[in-house]
Amino acid sequence: MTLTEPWRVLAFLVGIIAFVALNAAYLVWLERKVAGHIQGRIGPKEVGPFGLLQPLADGIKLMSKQLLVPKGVDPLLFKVAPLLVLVPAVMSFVTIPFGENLVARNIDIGLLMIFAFASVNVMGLLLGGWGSNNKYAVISAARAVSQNVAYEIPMLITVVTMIMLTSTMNLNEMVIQQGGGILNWHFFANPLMPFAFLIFFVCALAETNRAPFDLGEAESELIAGFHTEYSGMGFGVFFMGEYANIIIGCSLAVILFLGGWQSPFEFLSDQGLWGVFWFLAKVYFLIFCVMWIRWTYPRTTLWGLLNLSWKILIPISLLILLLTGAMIKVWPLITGAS
Amino acid sequence: MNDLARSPNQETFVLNLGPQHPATHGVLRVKLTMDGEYIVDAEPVLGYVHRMHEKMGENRTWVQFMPNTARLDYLGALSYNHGYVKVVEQAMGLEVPERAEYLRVITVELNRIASHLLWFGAFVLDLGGFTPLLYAFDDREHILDLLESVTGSRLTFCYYRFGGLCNDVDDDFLTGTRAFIKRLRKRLPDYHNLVTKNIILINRLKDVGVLSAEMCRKYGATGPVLRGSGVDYDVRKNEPYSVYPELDFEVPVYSEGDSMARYMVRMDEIDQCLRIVEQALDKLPEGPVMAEKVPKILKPAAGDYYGAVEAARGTFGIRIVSDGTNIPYRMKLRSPTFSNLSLYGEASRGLLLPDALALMGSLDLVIPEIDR
Amino acid sequence: MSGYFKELFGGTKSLFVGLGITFKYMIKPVVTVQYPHETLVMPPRFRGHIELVGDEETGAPKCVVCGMCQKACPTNCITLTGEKPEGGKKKVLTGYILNFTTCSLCGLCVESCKFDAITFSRDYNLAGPRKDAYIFDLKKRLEEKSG
Amino acid sequence: MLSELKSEFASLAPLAVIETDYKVKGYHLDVEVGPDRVVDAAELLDRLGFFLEAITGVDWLGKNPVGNQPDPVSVNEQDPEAAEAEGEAGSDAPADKMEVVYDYNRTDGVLCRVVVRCRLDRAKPELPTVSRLIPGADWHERETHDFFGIIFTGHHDLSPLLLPEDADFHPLRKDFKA
Repeated sequence: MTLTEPWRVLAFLVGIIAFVALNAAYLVWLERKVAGHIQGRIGPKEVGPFGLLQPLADGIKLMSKQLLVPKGVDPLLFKVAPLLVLVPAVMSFVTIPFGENLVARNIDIGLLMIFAFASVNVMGLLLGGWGSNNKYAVISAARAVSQNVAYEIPMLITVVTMIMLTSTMNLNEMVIQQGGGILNWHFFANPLMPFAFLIFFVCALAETNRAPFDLGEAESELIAGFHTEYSGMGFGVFFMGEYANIIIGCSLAVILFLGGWQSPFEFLSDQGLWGVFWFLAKVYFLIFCVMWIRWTYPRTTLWGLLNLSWKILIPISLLILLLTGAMIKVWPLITGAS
Repeated sequence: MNDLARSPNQETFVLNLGPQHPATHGVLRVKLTMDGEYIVDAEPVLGYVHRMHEKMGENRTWVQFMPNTARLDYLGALSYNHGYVKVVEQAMGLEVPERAEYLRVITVELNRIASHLLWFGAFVLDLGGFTPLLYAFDDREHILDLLESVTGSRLTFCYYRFGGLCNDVDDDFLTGTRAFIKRLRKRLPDYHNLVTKNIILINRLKDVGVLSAEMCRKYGATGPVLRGSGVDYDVRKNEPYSVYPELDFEVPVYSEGDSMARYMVRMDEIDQCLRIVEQALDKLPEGPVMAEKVPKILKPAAGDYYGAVEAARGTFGIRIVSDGTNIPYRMKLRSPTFSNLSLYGEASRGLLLPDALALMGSLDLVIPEIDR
Repeated sequence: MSGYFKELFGGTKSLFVGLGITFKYMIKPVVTVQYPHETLVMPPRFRGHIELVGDEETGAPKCVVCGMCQKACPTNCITLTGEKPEGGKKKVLTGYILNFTTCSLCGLCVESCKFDAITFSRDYNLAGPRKDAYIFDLKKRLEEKSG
Repeated sequence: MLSELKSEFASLAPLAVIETDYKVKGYHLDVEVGPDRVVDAAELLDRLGFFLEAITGVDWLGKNPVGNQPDPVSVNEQDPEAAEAEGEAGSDAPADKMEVVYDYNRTDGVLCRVVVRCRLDRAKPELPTVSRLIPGADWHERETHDFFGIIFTGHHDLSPLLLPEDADFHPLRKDFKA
């Protein structure tokens, strides 16, 4: 930790990109294993022990494939779109604290920055779908946008609640506030927080286009949605972007509610690499839940999705915001008065 | 919703659903005229796997046509075998030994369960749920193993003969079937908890794709589609054949007419099929499985004959015209999904794309049977 | 309003029940057969392609060239030839060709045979690069098997 | 049901109304009408709550149509010789016919299957469509047109349904050879 600033940034950037790429590859492997076992199968097993080299084989296959640019597409949009999905996701990792001191840029508005980048993501889907010159892709792009717009609202309301609770937007600061064992996590800060967590988690699922909200790529309706026309690494980059977004979503949930890199019990260390271990353990648990959910539920429709957002998530998240605000402001008054 | 679909200055586009599309379960093409995601008009285009079985029937003997009947609906082949032997036996006045009839019922009902299980999985797959398909396949695999052990084949069975069956079953089959009944009864609650009661699924199917009983009648829809619209019609009850009158079972009927009703009809039918198989196993008499006086060369008397059976997807009717020779003069195969699909154009008008696909899934299409 | 909450709680509960079921199946042992490493044995009645049956002692085909199987076949995929050896009374099989590309595996040929001279093979691993790999010379196959 | 139907059909001037043995034939009533009465028959049966199960054709090239006789009891069903002889009284050279068969059935628990048939001149097989009255007949008529070349006048679209789009042949005609 004695590197000078430019080297530090470079090290982090290389680290983050490696982390994203490796995770995207191995989360696919994990997903296939989870799906396999849920369905009474084994999943990948032929390439390497337990199929562990499968992502490598897949990667080589995707990279060696021709990048087809179909007739009639807008070449610029078509090529830029996958990057527009992946780059913001990678950028968001800049402010994520993996450990007490392990954060690329510990900036005060980290949370705001992540949401700013997250909203660029949907542009990638829109441009990819629009640029593909494919009716299925256009429908999918329209769906993805309306879905993202609908779900930013309850998600942001929940996040505002958390900001009120912690009075900071610095992610590391938030984690530090949750030190001292599992009961100090914001998940248990007040009786409303589990619901807030649930809302945040559902919104994260919807934001990242994961089942049961995978309307954008609904394979039984729209073939593959916005990436119908993509081949080779064009598809691969979309895929990496999707998994990077899942990691971001789960990381945020962990940081906001589940104590980030803090260990669950005080007698367990969270210094140095232990902090990274606790953080990743929680993140991977949530990612497992995301996969578990995907392989359990059928897909919703756009109507169902909007109904859920406007009729259930937004009113309840507003209620939580109000009640939390009241608790923060009114409770000290009462207790202070008595 | 319908008003939206019919806004006056609508800008429509044509979406080609199929012939290769994950939701059409085979090579069916639907030409959709869409306004946004609303369907303005849907026109199914058939014939991609048309093989002209009816002409084949005019070129081979009565016996030789048997394998063809298994290739119409490859998921419920035994019902089609049954329909064919039934109408020819009726024309010839052949008496079938009781044991053979009971075994026919047992195997047909097992086949029906297999078909419904596959439909269940594929339908939930249409709705985006992947896992139930694999669970259903697991159970279906047991049925196919059982049927394979008696018929020698997994899909294109060709097990029945005019006047009986080609083989008797062994004890392994009987005990295996009983074990399977037990197994499936244990697993059905899991299916219901995982899928039927799931709020996402309920929201997707309730009040979606409502078919009225009158519409079903006008289009000649039969089977679970008709029973999901509140009409209590099942060939096994209305036109009793084989040994069905001796077995106690109910015909599930739901009156809502939506996709959920059709789903429930089929799920309840699995239950009823299990009941039928169980009773038939209990009552299974000893004896021969082949009638004694079956002529070597069949020559039904000249005339036309009609026979219908309840296949997994509805009424399978078969009209044979004999000119008194050993080769059929005309063979008309009336497949249930042909009629069931014909209402799709009208029924899907004004629906959203995902709802229209849910409706299509709930019709339980098997393309080779539509195209014949 | 009460309906709203009822649906909310009922729906949420149904979602968690669903998760419970998939979890239950996840920790159960897998049910699949790892195909190229493990294979299944077909039941005795399995209808594969047909195979000539040799005489137990001599190994010569039991077939008497009556042609019933050829006649029974709906798709004319069996061609058999035979000739009477000089001085012999019975016909002897000289060629039995099965065109498996048109065979529908109905089993009518085996049923029509009164001499048990043909049977089903239990071989299901059939894959080949060319169409003519499926024009089986059954007599040759039998000779290869017995000799 | 049957007697009621018979009296109703009498008003349509049918060529024949024959009660058949359900156990053997699989249907109860066999009605033959002229091409001009097909729609009336459909309308009558539709009004009485029947549904159309199928439409098909039979090509009687060089053959006398095999049909039911008014009194089925007197016919020896088991004897093909006798059945063949009963085609038409004087066995001259048969007039080539094309037959269209409509199968009607009920779903309300009353077991009654009615067959309506219409024999047409094979050289000019034309009859009016019933698809305006019974939308389900649409595809059945298209299929029959595909296979037999029978023209249903007034049908909105007789383009091939099961055959390829450019098919100009009718495979179920007896003179069609693949």
